[in-house]
Amino acid sequence: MLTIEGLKKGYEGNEILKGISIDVNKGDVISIIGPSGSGKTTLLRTITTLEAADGGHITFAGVDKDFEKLNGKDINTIRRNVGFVFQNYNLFNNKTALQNITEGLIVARKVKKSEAEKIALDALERVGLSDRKNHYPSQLSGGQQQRVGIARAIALNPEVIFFDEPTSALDPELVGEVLKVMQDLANSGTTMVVVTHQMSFARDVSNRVIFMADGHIVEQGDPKKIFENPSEERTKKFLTDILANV
Amino acid sequence: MLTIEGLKKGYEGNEILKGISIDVNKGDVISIIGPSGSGKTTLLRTITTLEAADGGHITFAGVDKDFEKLNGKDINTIRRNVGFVFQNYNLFNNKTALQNITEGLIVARKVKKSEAEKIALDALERVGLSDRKNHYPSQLSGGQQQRVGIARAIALNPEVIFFDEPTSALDPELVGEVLKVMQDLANSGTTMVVVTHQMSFARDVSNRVIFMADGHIVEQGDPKKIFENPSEERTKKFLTDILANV
Amino acid sequence: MSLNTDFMVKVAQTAIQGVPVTLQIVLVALLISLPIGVLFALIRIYRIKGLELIVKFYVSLVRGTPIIAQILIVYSAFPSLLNMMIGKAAFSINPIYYAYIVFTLNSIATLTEVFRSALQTVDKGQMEAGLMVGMQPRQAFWRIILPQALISALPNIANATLYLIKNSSLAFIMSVKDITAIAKTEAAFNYNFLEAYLVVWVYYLIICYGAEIIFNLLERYFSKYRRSAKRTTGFNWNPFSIKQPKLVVKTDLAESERTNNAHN
Amino acid sequence: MDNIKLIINFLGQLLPAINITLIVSLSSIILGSLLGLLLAAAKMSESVVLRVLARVYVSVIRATPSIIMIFVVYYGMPMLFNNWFHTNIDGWNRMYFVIIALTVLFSAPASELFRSAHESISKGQMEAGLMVGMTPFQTFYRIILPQAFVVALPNFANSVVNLLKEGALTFTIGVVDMVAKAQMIVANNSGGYAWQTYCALALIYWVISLAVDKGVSLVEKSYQAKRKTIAV
Amino acid sequence: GLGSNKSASSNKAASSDKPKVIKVAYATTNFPITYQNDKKQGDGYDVAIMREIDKQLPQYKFDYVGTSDDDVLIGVKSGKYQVGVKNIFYTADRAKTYLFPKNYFGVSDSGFVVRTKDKDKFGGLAKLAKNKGKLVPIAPQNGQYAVIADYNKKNDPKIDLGSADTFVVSDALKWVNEGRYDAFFAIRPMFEALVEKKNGANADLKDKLTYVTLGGIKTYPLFNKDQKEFAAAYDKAIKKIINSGKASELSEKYFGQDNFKLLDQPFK
Ligand SMILES: Nc1ncnc2c1ncn2[C@@H]1O[C@H](COP(=O)(O)OP(=O)(O)OP(=O)(O)O)[C@@H](O)[C@H]1O
Ligand SMILES: Nc1ncnc2c1ncn2[C@@H]1O[C@H](COP(=O)(O)OP(=O)(O)OP(=O)(O)O)[C@@H](O)[C@H]1O
Ligand SMILES: [Mg+2]
Ligand SMILES: [Mg+2]
Repeated sequence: MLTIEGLKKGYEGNEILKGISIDVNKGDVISIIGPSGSGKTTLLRTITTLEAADGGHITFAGVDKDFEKLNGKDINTIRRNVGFVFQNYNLFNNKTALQNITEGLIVARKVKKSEAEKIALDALERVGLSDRKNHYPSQLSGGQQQRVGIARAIALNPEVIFFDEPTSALDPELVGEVLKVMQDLANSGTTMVVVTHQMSFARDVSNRVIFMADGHIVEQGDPKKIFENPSEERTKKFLTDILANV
Repeated sequence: MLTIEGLKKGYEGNEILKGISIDVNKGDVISIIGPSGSGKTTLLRTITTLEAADGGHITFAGVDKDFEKLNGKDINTIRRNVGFVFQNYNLFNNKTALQNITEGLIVARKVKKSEAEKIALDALERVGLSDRKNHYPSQLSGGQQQRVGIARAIALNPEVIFFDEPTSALDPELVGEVLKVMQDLANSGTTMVVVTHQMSFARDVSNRVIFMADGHIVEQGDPKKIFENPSEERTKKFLTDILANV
Repeated sequence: MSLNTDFMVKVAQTAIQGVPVTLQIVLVALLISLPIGVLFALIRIYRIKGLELIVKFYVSLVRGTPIIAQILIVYSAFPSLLNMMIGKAAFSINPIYYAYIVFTLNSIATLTEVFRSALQTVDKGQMEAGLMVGMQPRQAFWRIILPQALISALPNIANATLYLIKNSSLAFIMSVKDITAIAKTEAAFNYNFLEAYLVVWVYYLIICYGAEIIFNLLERYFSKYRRSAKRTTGFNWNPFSIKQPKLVVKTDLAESERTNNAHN
Repeated sequence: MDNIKLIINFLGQLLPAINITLIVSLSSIILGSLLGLLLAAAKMSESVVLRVLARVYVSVIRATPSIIMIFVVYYGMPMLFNNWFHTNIDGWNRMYFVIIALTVLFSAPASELFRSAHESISKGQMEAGLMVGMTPFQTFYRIILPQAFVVALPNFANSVVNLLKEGALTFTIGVVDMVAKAQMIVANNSGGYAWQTYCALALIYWVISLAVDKGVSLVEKSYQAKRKTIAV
Repeated sequence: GLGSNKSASSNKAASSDKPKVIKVAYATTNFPITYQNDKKQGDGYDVAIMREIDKQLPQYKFDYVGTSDDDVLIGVKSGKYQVGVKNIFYTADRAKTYLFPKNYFGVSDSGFVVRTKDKDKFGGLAKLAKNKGKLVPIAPQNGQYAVIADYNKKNDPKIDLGSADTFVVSDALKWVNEGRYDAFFAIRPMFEALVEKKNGANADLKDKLTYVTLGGIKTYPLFNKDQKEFAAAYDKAIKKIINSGKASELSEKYFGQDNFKLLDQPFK
């Protein structure tokens, strides 16, 4: 359904992604784990065309092209079929929590306003924020903003949703709730690619784990296998460190 | 050393902090835990005078006054004796990683430039970012920014450091490293107040845990006691949820 | 109708003496009004009691009234008043000082608004971070806030400066001989105003372009911390582009994190 | 006392000319802003040609004194129309020439102030819009513009007030707005009562500028909750 | 050439029955020579004379356009207007750029406003030059500027001639009274309207200031270079008007005296 081959991306001569290939099938829930600065955010951003790739090929939603050759129409197609939860939330500053969600529905998906509001309220309900629906982002706590960001993406119900550390600002109690929402999504067949530091999610919810380090995919596969029997040294070290810090 | 009594704070009639009292002794490492939106950030911000309190009393660094009566000099005194790690980093956008740290040392502490740079490099080293010292915040990943923020606060070596979710953007591997840094600080007698979702830190490093919910301190005390034998229903529920999501 | 080119050469030669005059007026006005503009902007932003009203009043009055009316007061009435106090010496003041006063007063009003808007583009968290590393608000302002505000202020300061360069020709009412004045005087003998204005235009083009370059360099300097390639997807104007647009945002996460992490 | 009577009298003579001032200013502000928006867009576009064209245009126009601009339009345009389209526009109402000249003059600084306002908005806002499926234009219009608008407002007010005062330009080709009217009143009084006349003129402009300021404050106030500025 | 208007400037159509339209540009701020009256029509001595000429020339029809000094000059030069009036004096330099007719159509009573007590010291070009008096700066577009410049070319000592853009006349009167300047180059009707009239704007200066006539200066309408035929027609017409006494009559009407008589006296 979504296939990336040989994706490359650098900043000012500094190569961040050194040829990444990923295959995402319908219904997949893929966790991407890896140390800070390893290029996880950059990967999501280049796939969703927010960042121009230096090389690589994408097959998705009818587009089957090298990244450099994508034209405006392709890019539109790709963007219309993905959802994105930003690491730093990126809520619309001039819209309330509710409007942040309805905006995309009404403008991009042409949903009727009343309908959109129902969907949005439902999404807010799911992340436990119905009572903040009329707050502006500047009036929300970090965790509240993050949850609005999640609600905004899932309300659109796109082909694939990319999550960039969707629970980083949440307390463990909420992490549980949000993960439950994501599990529901997974169960209902939504395809998801999730950058996460939450090992419980990687292990229990996702059906594939990708471990990235230094711009490469070091190892990927079944969560059980990765967590219990990693084949690479680098992965082992990463996991050992994690266990020490739960 | 730092005593807060009956601290109150609201936004537009919405009461967020409903009378908080805290006692911090020299060398204390206090963890504040609690659900999202419960007022943890607001608490740190009012104590450090970034936000004006609606009521309450503070005793710290020679200042012994009601919050409303603090004058410019008192506020200065308080600010000069605290460090702050922001939930959203708040790095100086127009300064490199290194300059972000030297800035306070040179300007506020009147440290010589060469000296300041040595201290800053040392702090960057501790959070594993020596190689990014000349990057601007806009060129750093989320986790890298967060670590610069931590380095900036500890380089100042203040009386008390307030941390607002200092490891939220870090992968578990790094969490371990950063927590080690904080443990070192604790061992060397630095007083710390840490809002955290990292239960391992609360349990293993801190000598007191404060559980906040709905603008109140629900329970506080020895970590062992709180985690193993909480007396309040609310705390119990919070901890149960956590355990389900590690 | 043909242009009298000999005359244009002659005007070009004499009008060049007006260049330093124009530059002087512009520089003096800018140098004085920039710091005052910042100060006034701060007074408005922080709503300092009493002063805020005065600044508001000042800005609306000076910005709102025609310069010619201000010249009337400064150049005509003020010296008469001075005459009563210090006697005839009041009349031997070089009129360029009156020009300095008029244009400085005007620039202050404009720049107050420029800085007020620019300073508000900087996130509050930047100031708070400064305070929390122990800086005085004043220090945090100069070292952290202002450099960031300048990015959005500079294009508007450039606007104001170019406006000032052109409008400084009004100083001729006060008998100050800037570029325009000299050219007009030359043209008076033979009524070749068209040629004179064309020459003046060339001078203004050169001066303004010079100013623009300086402001562009400054803007680039102060925005160096932002991402180098920051072409946005906002306007790719497909139909107009000569090359196939790379419809890709070259911005990065961190650039956006910068302002968006406004909270707590 | 006499003075006040005179000022009131002059107010009465000047006010009818406010029509011209307002018609001319409002049309050129609206047209100039639209042109300015296009220019700002061109400046930030991917196309090198557009960028260079916009830069040159803005540089030249910003450097052109208003009196020269009006002459270029008033004398140059009919010539162009004559040579290119073989139409004679000499007979146009002179107000049209004024509006065209002012529109061009206004568009250049406007494009710069729009650009700076636009760039002060975090890029993440655009990205978020794209990622919920809006087109760049929709995101610009619904998300960026409202935020940039507030940033641009004080500078926009500066430009607007400057434009309102461009009476010298109108008068140069004999269109009688308030400034021109004031000059003519003074002239017809053999140069007497200049004080009182200009006082009346300044009063009218001051009121207009106060109204502009009020508008700006209202918008800013309504926006205060949505942003976290260094303001307290 | 730039904006040249073929239909109006071609030289032959004079015989046809349809009168040729001539655009007459007049400056609107030269009361009482050229200005706009309450009915928003062109008025003043120069305009009135042009109306008389229009009557004499059935083959032309005059269309009056009120505008600024600058535009009169540039418009006539470019051919947008065929003729312009704004109290214009003749200089050789100007005759290179514009077409001056042979015959003048008016006389301007020019003089100095000086302090009454200093009348003998500054009341004349030579006196002012000799006593190093300070003259209020003159707008270079104004014909008076050329008069002084001309004097300076031919005489010694010279007058200190400063220039400044058009300024407010009543302030200049005050300046002379206060001693900021010693003389102000002006025309009689202005002085009469402001100082000598009972409720003039500067009536308070009545005893303190005096107007000293320097003499009369011939004034001309300014033609576009291509308007030779029209200028010739004008020359014939204006002779008739002056000889018939109509011009003197208009001078009385607008200036309160017959300025043509001044031409008999020498210029002081
Ligand atoms: N504009 C830029 N210029 C130079 N280097 C950059 C730029 N943007 C990102 N980088 C670098 O690219 C690397 C990858 O960044 P990225 O944000 O993808 O990391 P990440 O895996 O998401 O990390 P984290 O978990 O901390 O968010 C980092 O080392 C960062 O410093
Ligand atoms: N400016 C404001 N106006 C109105 N309400 C606000 C404002 N700032 C914060 N709040 C509200 O105050 C409450 C406490 O916010 P705070 O940021 O202190 O929470 P927190 O405990 O730090 O949460 P988190 O763990 O999500 O960061 C939240 O419910 C938030 O919506
Ligand atoms: Mg990241
Ligand atoms: Mg918080």
